[in-house]
Amino acid sequence: MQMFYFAVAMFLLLTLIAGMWRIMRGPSTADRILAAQLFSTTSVAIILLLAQASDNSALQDIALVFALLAAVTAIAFVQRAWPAEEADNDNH
Amino acid sequence: MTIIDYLSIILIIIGAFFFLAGTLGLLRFPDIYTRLHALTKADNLGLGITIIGLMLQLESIMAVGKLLLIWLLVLLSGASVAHLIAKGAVQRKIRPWK
Amino acid sequence: MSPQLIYPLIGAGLFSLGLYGLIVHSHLLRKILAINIMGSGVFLILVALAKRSGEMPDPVPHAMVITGIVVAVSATALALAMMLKLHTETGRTDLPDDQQT
Amino acid sequence: MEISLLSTIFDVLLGLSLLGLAWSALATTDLFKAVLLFIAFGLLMALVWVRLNAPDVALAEAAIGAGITGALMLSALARLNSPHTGRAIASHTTDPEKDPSIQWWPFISLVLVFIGLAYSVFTFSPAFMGLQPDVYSQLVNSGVENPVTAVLLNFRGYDTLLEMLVLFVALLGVWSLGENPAVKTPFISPVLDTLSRLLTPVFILVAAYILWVGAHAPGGAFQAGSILGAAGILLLLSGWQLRKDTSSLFFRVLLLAGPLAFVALAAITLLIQGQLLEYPPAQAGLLILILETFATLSIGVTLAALFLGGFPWSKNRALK
Repeated sequence: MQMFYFAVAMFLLLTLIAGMWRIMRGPSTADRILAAQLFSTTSVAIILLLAQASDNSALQDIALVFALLAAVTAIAFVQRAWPAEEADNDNH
Repeated sequence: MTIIDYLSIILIIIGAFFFLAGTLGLLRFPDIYTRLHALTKADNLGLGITIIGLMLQLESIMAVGKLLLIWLLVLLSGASVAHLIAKGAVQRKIRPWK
Repeated sequence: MSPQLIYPLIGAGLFSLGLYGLIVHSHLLRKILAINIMGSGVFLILVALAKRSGEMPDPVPHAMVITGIVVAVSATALALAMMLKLHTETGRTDLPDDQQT
Repeated sequence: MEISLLSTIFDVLLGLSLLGLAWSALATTDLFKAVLLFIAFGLLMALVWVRLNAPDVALAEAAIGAGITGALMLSALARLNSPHTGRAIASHTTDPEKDPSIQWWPFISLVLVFIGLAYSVFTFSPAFMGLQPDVYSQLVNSGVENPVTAVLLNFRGYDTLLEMLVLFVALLGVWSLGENPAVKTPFISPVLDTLSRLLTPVFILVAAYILWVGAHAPGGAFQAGSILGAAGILLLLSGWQLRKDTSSLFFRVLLLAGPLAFVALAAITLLIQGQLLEYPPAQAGLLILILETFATLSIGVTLAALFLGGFPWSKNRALK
């Protein structure tokens, strides 16, 4: 079982690394924030799986703090840092 | 391995699949609205299913409640952030993909 | 390779990267980011070396790093405030060169 | 595959993505992108602390990296671009004078620095106990069961005392730079309003839980204080304001509660025990809990005030 949890955590880490591409590329600032949001949700899952793999229930508290604070960065972006006009340069 | 173990393995694999779907959506979908939808729906569901899979392995009620709280918090903030970003994008007249 | 070796190497890499960024960039926000990355490298080396004592890591470096993280965030806040003050006073976001003044 | 091989691959991947994030955060010309890459870097750091058996550090990094640093930097970036300064928006989100080519002299000397650091890391002896046996042998006298809390609040209590003062001095520095900027908060969406109303009690509850659990499991004053600070930032972002007639005294007392409690206890222990911050083992647990409670409140209020970024009780503002 321990092996299995670890393998899934690794798989999630890989999807997270793939999500880094969206932060790099954008194109809009909001897209980058979305990718950061993906980082925090996936990290919650990775930490919970690692907690189960190492049988250390204290790690669940870290996931709890992550989940609690997931929204703060995105809200700071929406309320403060989002430019009022943004070039619509999505070229899909 | 008991039946419970198999059940949680299946659930966690389904959860990981939803995470993969969410990431693929974030990478492949053409505009911010569709990406928002991929991310907040697929990832929150994936986390939920993973958490149910993990809950089956826990002994104490306290820990089960903690995992449930984690999921609820992620759902709450995910939904609110999705709304705020979509609304902001509409206000900034970012065109939806056609 | 054990985590005791991988992470100190990564930490050394982060420290060098941050120091490079601190030297070559003139924009103050980028300097602040670079200092934070350097700090993370140092924390990483400290905590990774604390793991050498086995299953129960040495708690003293952990305590140092926790205080370090909180001090780093407050120093970052102060540095950002000074950068913004410089920007509202002079309109620039970098420090003047000695030759120019 | 063995579990050790799998975990090694995990560590290498995590470490390389940290380096990649740090590199691109420093290399990009788009400041917004740089800040976001740095936030993602902080999130991954929390995973590293989990891997390194440092859950206390992971908790602090989760609270600060995920919540506070990001909000601080994003709001500083927004003020850098704000139209009040009379500059066009685009001119400061990118850094035009950045030359994309590598500057060779710094680069070569930093490669040498890296080689030196890596060499010294490799030559450390692989097994070294450090202060770990001393801490664990004295843990019974410390009043708590979590060794990190014991080090922070008992064995090295004066470090924490001085650290509280560092926080306070940083806040004084920010205040000395002027009053807090008038942020024109945009329309507060009812969704955000409801979210902040729902989350604030949970924030306070979790902070109290982390503070309490710090006695025997990962947690403690710094982590709980950071969570409180994040709650304050969330409230400020959702447009909450102090009422004009609110006395500033309450907040000033909260800001100073932690350092004052520390200094008072230091003075008392110096008089009674003859040693600075040396608690009698029987009462140590209670004393640490009291200290941590005051420290948590002070750290939370200080972090929120740092986010506000200026002296909040200016006289001319109050007259308006």
